[in-house]
Amino acid sequence: MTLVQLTASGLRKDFNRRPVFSDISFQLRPGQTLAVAGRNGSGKSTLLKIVASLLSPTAGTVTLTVGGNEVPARWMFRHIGMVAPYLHLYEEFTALENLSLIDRIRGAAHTAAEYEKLLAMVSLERRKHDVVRTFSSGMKQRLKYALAWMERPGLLLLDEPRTNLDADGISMVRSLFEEQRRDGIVIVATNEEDDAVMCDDTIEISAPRRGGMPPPAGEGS
Amino acid sequence: MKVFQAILGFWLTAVILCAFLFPIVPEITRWYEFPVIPGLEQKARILFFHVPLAWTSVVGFVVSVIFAIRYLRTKKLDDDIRSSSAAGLGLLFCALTTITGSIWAKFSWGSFWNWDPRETSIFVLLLIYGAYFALRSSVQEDDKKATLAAVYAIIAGVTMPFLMFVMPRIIASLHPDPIINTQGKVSMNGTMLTVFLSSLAGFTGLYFWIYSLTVRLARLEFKRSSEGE
Amino acid sequence: MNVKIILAVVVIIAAMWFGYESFVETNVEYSNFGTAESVQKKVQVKGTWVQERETKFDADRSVFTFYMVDEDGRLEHVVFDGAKPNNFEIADAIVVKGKYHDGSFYAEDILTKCPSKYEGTSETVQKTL
Amino acid sequence: MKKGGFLGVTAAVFRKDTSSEIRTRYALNALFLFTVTTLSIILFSFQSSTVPVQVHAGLLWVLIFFAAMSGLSRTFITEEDRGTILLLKLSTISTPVYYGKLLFNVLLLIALTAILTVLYAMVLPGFIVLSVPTLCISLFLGTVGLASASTIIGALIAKANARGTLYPVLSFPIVLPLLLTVIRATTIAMEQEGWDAAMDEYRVLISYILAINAASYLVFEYIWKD
Repeated sequence: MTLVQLTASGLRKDFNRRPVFSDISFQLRPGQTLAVAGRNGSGKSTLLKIVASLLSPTAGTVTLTVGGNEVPARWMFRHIGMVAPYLHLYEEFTALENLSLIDRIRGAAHTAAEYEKLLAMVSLERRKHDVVRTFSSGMKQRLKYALAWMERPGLLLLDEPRTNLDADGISMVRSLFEEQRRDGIVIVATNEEDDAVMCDDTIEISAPRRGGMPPPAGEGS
Repeated sequence: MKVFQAILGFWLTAVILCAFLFPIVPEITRWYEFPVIPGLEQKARILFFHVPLAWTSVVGFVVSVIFAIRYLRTKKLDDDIRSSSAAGLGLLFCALTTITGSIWAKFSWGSFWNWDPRETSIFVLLLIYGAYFALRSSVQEDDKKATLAAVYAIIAGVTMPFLMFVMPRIIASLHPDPIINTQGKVSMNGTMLTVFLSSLAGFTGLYFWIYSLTVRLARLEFKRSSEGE
Repeated sequence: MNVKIILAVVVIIAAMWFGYESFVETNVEYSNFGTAESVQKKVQVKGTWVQERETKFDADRSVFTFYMVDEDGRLEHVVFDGAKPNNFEIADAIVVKGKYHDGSFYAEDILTKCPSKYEGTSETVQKTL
Repeated sequence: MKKGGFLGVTAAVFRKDTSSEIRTRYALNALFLFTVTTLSIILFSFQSSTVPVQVHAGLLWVLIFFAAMSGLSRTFITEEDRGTILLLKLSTISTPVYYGKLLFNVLLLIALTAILTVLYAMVLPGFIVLSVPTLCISLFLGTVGLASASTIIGALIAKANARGTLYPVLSFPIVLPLLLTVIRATTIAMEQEGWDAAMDEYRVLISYILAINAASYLVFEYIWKD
């Protein structure tokens, strides 16, 4: 994995000209973790999507540098791993196929042994040949972790990290989190006190106006 | 702006009066007389309205595509306002062209609609405008609406010329050769040409005047809805 | 990025030119009376009215008949089930749509091409009349 | 193909779409049912009456056009509906996704057109072709053009609501020049011998394909983002 540095400055996002949030700035270096807190609909997921360059901000910039060189927005995905409720897997494929197909689309080629290792890490090795449609929501969540972790991203974005997970799953997330914070960056969007306290820093986002924004259609909280 | 409005109003009034009132005579002796066009006679006067309308509907499309391209580059919603306003006016003028053309066709060719290449082209332009607004109304979010509409306008702008040169091979055109044709020859009586060109200029002016009003109105509505509630 | 845009725009313009060229090279396709006679299907024939030959309208049966020369110079008798169209006499060209059988062309539709000259000099009038 | 190279990623997207289609048969089922029902309606309505050549050419392309509309928009719509588009966005850039899906659509439509034409010729004896090469070239070029237009319109539609009604509305004015030209080329194949009788039509079709793909290449990036 590569050492990355993330700078967000003056981020603002409007939906239909109504501000969701405004003026969010932060800077993260390797080893730093950040929690994003806020009520439902305050735009936590939106912020995460902007950081991942899946959405463009109305104003402000997100800069990701790798070894001092700025990464163009369209190539940022190479350094990002993301787990989120609105991120869905290909349900008609098996766990193993999801890993290998996405791996190829990313232009990488991990070995079968590496896939096995990832699946073992998220305790799905025994179901690797089952199609994802038959998985429970917790198992799907685990597979998303395997996908996010595959490239050992410099920046890990977790939206509601413990959604649908059992105690085992939560401890797996914790160990991933600790592993990532050794030399990478983690941003967690959460409603849970427990998740927030793990992080070095917390930013609280709220709509700039009275009466919070309704979330845009199809958004997670 | 006030001066421009006054000139435009005067200009168009003059054009309309000339177009309707100049007598059509077999032998021209005075500067204000139109020659008899065999087969058209009094109907020739529609020329002064139909062609400028067709011209402005194409201008509307081109302006819309130009601002669509600009929107994709700048991502400023103001460019989208300009693009969609131009398209809205283009749609209006396109509909008027279709109607005036169809009436002319009835009296010259014998039927309101014959799928003549020109008729088909203007009809497809009408469809494109319709599709453009159907697409806009099916997207709620401003940025997305603007982007998708811009993309569609550009794709349509690329394929539209194909229709214009494919159609005449499918069905022969009865439509007169374009007034402004490739040979650079203008076969028109001097007085008629003067009125015609004045009308063309007047309608273009009218287009841009209404266009500036529509843009201003759209901007105000935009501002109100951003401040609303 | 800019190189890509320029390249794509060049491709678009070149493609349009390539398509347009192929259009300019070929003429508009009309059938003539020769093919109309052989194919037995509905065709469009463009030509001009021959005023020297008999042109009449049978009011009882509402049938209009006249003679027309196609672009290859072939003269045929045309039968149209309907009244004489507007502008028939002064049209630059006439397009008849229909089928050929038993020595006559039976038109279902007659279209008159309107003049594209707006000069109205006596010369033009003479030519079209 | 180098690791992460453009062609490699395009092939990976194509592979993903192909295996997905084989598993789910979203498009294939729709296309199959469409073909069977429309062909039988045509067959019943024509019975034994003879139909002019142009009607056959037109009818065949009406079939292909509507089949393309019912099947080809799915590649982008399923990604959007199932929320897997984010997974793709986190995995690669816009261009290989576009070309992977274009390739998938082109091959799917070529296969469909081939089957449809053979079936059509089998059940309707009036469909007599004088120049098979002209027919094949016309079908091929027309199919590629239709798939290109359908892909970019499908990408647009996937982002909008009311897709079912919007798709034909948006695509008809775009593909009309293509359809008119290819119907002419098909008619020529039925009436004249020699593969080059429809040379001008080929030229128009090729230029259409080039122009729409160049334009799609330019604009897809903007649909992809957001």
